[in-house]
Amino acid sequence: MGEVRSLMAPLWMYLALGAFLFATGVVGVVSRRNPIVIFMCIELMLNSVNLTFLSLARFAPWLPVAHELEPKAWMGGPAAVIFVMAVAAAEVAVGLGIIMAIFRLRDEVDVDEMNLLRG
Amino acid sequence: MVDQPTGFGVLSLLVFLPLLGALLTLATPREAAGLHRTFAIGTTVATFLVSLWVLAGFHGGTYHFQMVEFVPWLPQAGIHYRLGVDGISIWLILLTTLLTTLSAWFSVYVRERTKAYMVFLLLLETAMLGVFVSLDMILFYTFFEASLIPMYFLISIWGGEKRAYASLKFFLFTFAGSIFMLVGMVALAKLHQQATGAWSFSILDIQSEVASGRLWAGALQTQAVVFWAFAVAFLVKCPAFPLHTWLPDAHTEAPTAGSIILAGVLLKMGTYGFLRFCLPLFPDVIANQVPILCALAVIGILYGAAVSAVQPDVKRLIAYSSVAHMGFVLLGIFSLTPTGMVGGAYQQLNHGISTGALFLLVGLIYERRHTRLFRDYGGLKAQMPVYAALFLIIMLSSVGLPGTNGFVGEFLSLMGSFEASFARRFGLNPAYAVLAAAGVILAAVYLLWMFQKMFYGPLTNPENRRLKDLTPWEVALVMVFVVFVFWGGLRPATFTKPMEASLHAARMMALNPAGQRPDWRNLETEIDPKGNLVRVEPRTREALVVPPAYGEVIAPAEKHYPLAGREQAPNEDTAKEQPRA
Amino acid sequence: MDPFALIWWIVLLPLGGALVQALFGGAVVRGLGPQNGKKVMGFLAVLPVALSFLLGVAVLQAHLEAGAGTERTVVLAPWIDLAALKVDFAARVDSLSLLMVLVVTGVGALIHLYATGYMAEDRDYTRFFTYMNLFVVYMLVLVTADNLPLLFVGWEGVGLCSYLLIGFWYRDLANAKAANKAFIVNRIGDWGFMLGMFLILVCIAASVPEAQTDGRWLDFGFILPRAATYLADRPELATAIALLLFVGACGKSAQFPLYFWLPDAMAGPTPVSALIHAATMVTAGVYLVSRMHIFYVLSPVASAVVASVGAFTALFAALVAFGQTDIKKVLAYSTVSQLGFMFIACGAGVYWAGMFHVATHAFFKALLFLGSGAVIYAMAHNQDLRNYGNLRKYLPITCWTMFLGYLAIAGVPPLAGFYSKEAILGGALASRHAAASVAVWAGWIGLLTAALTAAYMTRLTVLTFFSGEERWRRLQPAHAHDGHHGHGTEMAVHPEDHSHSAHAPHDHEDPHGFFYTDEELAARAEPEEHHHELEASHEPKEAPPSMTFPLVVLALLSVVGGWGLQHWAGLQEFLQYPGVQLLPKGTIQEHPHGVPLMALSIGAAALGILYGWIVYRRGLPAKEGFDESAWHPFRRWAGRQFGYDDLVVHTGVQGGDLVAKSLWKGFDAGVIDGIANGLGVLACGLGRGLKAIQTGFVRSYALLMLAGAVALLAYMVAVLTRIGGGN
Amino acid sequence: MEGIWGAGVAQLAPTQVGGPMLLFAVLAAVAVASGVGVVAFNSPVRSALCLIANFLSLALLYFTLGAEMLGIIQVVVYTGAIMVLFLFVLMLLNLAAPGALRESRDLRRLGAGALAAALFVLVVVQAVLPLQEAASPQAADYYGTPMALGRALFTEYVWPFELASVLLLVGIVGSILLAKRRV
Repeated sequence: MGEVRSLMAPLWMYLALGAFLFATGVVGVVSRRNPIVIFMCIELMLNSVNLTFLSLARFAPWLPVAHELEPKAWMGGPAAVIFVMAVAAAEVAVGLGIIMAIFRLRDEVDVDEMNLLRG
Repeated sequence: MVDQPTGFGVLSLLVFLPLLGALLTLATPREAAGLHRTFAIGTTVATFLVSLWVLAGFHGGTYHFQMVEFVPWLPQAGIHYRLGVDGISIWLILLTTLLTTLSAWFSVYVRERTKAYMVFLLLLETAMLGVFVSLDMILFYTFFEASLIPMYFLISIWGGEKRAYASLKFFLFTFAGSIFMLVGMVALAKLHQQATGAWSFSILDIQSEVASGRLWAGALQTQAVVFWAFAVAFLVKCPAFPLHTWLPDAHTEAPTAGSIILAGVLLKMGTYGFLRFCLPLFPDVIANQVPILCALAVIGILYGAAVSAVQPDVKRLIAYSSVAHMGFVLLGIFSLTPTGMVGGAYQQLNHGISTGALFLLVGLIYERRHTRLFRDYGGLKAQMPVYAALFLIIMLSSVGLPGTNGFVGEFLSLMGSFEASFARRFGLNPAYAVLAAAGVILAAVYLLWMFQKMFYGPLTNPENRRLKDLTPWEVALVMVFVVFVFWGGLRPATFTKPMEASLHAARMMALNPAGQRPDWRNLETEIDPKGNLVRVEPRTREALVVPPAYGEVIAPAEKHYPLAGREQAPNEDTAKEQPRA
Repeated sequence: MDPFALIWWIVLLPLGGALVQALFGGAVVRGLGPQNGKKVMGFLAVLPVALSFLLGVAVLQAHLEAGAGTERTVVLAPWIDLAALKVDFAARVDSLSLLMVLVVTGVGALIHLYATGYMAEDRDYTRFFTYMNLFVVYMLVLVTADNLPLLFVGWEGVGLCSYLLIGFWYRDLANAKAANKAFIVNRIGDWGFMLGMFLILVCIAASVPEAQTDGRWLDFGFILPRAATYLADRPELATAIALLLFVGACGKSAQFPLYFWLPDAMAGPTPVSALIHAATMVTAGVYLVSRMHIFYVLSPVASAVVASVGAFTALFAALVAFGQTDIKKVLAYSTVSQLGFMFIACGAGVYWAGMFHVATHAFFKALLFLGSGAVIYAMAHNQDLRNYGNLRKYLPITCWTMFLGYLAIAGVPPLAGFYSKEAILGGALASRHAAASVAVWAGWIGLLTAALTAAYMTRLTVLTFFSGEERWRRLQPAHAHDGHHGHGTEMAVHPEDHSHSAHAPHDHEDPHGFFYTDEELAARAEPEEHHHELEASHEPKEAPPSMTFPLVVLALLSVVGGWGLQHWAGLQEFLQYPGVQLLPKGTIQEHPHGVPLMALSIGAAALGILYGWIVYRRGLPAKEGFDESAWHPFRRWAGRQFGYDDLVVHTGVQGGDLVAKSLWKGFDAGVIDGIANGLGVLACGLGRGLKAIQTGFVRSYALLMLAGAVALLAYMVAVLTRIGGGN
Repeated sequence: MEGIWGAGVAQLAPTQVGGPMLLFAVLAAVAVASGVGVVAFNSPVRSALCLIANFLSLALLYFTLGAEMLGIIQVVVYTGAIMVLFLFVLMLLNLAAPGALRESRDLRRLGAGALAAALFVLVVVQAVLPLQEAASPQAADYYGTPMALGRALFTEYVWPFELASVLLLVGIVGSILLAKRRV
């Protein structure tokens, strides 16, 4: 493998960080009752995924495209990040809109009260 | 081989004419009850005429399907629009159109929601006819299930007090049964694909693969399973003994026309299915299943008779008697003797006529008194002599009195099962036949009891003292049945002749080894009047109606089974025929 | 034209008569008024039967010219026509069938004539004659049929007519019940008959080489010649066939296990009892056994069974007859007993004697029934012996004709009964048939029964016509009960019924015209039918000539019939010829006309008559009076058929009812529907369980999702490590 | 497996301790702390603020990965737009008051924690550790530049890109509809 550049921590640390942030976000989604906070945690998870994408694109472009022996770059990573951000933006917009609508209908936004799906 | 598409023909007309009538009826205004009746009766009569046309064009001398229509539909799945008629289905078609016509005629008594009623009646007719003419399993299954829906509504809207329960039970029982059938059909198509490389749901293709022994060559161990997948569906429909309990409720709660058609036609779908699928397609396992099915039939005969003898409700009594009668049908079919199979197939028609007529008669009195309980009747003979006389005739045909149609069918099926069981074929033993014959006694018991309860004794219930006798057109309605009762009893050949070739073929398909089985696709084999499977010159389907020159015998007809233990005939003395004048 | 083709006209004429009665009878009677209308229809009812009789004589002529040994098949039309089985509407013309045809049509015509008078007041006159003509049709089909299925048509057809006629006065439920009993018990016999037929088929059909047959497996012409060949190696099959057929015969001819429908059958009008339950239908069993005798010849066991059953029934019924007070019941039991005689003959192998007795019995038993009918008619439909007495003063013709019939049945020479009974006993005692020992015993029992017969018939005759005192004179209205079954007095509309029907629910709207309006109802209301009970002041009157004429003719036949048939017509030779083989070769015997048998049978008759005369000449003994408690216990027991009837019927009806009800309520509704509904409940429970999981809490879902993800991942890890374990 | 997981399991690659590691350590620490804060703080506003910190640290990490363009976008989109939206809604709904929603300390949180931990461990063990020796960047340096990104988006990933735009459009319309007074 090539010589070690500067400003670089090894890949596994980035990945570990991403994994941790993801797990944290999961905990939040499951355990919080405030929908807005839940949204935040989802954003957290999305960002951790972004981090993973980027770090893989940077360190191991051969991972997703194993068939290419000497790949220049794997642009899928950055592209995916872009898309994730777009999705996140749209999601937040709509989600928060929903929350406001619900709040208007019933003056509280406890997800545990929103159980219309109860069978 | 690949078939040439033939456009739509008379059978399509037959099947879809009632549908057309239903659509026309839908187009009429809601409150024009008279108009609905006119449309419905007109349509059914027209359909009946078309069916007579079919009968006129039908030739009894061949076991092959006639008037075959083939229109490609889903070639990649091997599902096509394929209709045809043979000796097994021809009379059931006539029975369907006749009974529907009479039910529609009777239905002038329906007051509320006539439009929907008539529409359902016509849809039902389309479905029933479709079942009897379709040669493609998917088509068959579609019609088979489609027949449930109109009947479900007929029962659940125009039925008696417990109609909701009855209709649901009817639907669930039959539907649950036919699910297995669908699985079996897919399995058959898959096997066809394994054998030939092409999927096909056409029973012609599948049967010809079975006849040549290729279909099951690789899958012998699954044959019994697939057989039962079909058998269960048909046993429920028949209905055979443990699966019969939907019938009394459905019959009792259904409106009169519903009961007539239910008893007359829907039950026949079960036995028809046995003849059309179970016999021809499962030659290697059928012999082992015969004892089970015959046992169910015998139990059904005795059980139905015993239970119907204690019913307080005349329609329930008749319903349970249907269980017994259909037991005779099953018994005859699965005796797998020429006489027995003709008897069973013929008993189908007789049951349709006699039980249909019984329900009609009960319906006539129910329209007047709105009760079905014996305790509300009694002594009607003096009040309504004509009604009593007609009821007596129909009841006797149901008892199976010689000279009426009921006798011939019962007699032949019993004879067949007796032969099979005394020859110890298929592991049967004489007990089957002896017990089944005892059912004839019980039939007399409950039917005579019914007649006594309704017509004999003093006229105790003052309500009945106002009853007038039947109106002329009602008498005419019943007379139609009476005519068939005597016609079928005195000239059964009219009805048995066209069936015989197909039944011989079905029997050989079930019993003969591969290579000696008749093949629905191979037009170079034929059943000759003696019942042998013979080779004939190649010909087209259109040429089937002309009897061919019969060539060498491929498989001889096994007319009677030798008695167990004397397969070789004892030395024959020179006893000669008596001179016949 | 071929004279033998007439045989079908013999059958079809009464059929036409029946149709005429059924279709136009009502209209004619309404059109011409009850009196003339009934006259016309009565004539039209007698005519076809009489014509059939004449045609029968014509066919007999042709038959004798062709030689008594010949037999012919006259095919009318094909019936069942399959590749595997062909059955024709084919009539068989031979001595046996012709004998039966003549008996049926001859006696039948007389009884029809009698009935025109007897039923004159009945409102269902034409319905009665419809059934009667129909019965003659079926009976003729039975005796002329050339194959078993066609014979079975007649066999069940006569059963049907018997059912209809027993229940003729259906407004009394007792009659309807008796009718059902008759039909159902007969069906038990038919069950045996059918099985026997099938057994014959399977024994022969499959073994016969294809070349020899045209598929008519069940024709007599096919079966009878081959039976010996094909059953030689399997005697047990011959026994089985013979016994199954005999079950049928027992049902139809009221032999012991199945006899008990016949006494109840007396509920029918008296002409019916005479025609169906004495002269013709009940002898069908004997005819069947004679027709199929080859199987009994092949099976000594079966013959022994037939003989012993016949003997037992004869004795049993004769004893029961002593306990009867209803005149028709006495005659009914004597019929059962006489049928037993005929079966003794069949079992002993003297089939011709059986048929001989069929003929003579038809004469004198029809006579006795018709006579009793005349008595009942004269006594205001009171049937109790104990109310009669000294009727010879009022009913001379009836009395003396019936007296001749009584002598005939008692076996007094030279009347009919003597010859036939002696032929039977002689044949039995001298039997060299395979089942000889049994037959001989049967013969001795028969002799004893002959004495008993003479005794109870003397009782009947003396108590009815002689024994000075006119017992109905001391009749309290209390005693005016019994046998007569009201001609629909129940139908009369009583005022309270009007009050009922006045506010019947359907008065308001009746769109289809289902119901009578009040005025129509009032118009329908018939007055109480005039019919008076027997009371002390009753003056019996002789019956009209239409009833007495048949009595005279039958009396004549009862006197000369026996001698005529045996010596003038040579019945034995007439019936013994190779074709039908009423006696198979080798076992033909002369029954000993030696003195001892003659003496014995005459002695038996004399003994019986003497006993009866001594006991009853002074009128009704106190210990047989109206209070049955004073009776001798044995007589009371005999009167109740030694409890047999009650036992069978009770167990049959109650037991069957119990079983069926338990099957229905228990099994059908309980088990099967239980399972079905149980499945439904199960599904609902499952759904409810799953419903509990659907909390609707988003976060719970999220948690579950997370758990799933982790589990999936863990699984992947496990798999991957397993796969990657290599490196 | 080789193909997917590259060099497979190997011993720790030598990495020199120094500036780069320190920088990463700091950013990572901030990210972790703020992430935990998002979940842990009871008041939504605090969570939001923690989230902002988290986003910023992630943006900087992107820089260290040489993806400057994305780092900037991260700052603009998330920290600039999305978080503003969050705070705006929070103020609008006035949920900032502490204890507006008492968090229930139920088993669910325990389960969540356990499961999340399991998830973390699994991922790390299975996916991260095998990649330990991949310490040096393989991709070309230009991969994070706007040019490369733009080319990728408008050539190779044009359909997803268009879809994303449609998605955003839908999102706009949807949010407007939802936010309107009369739905």
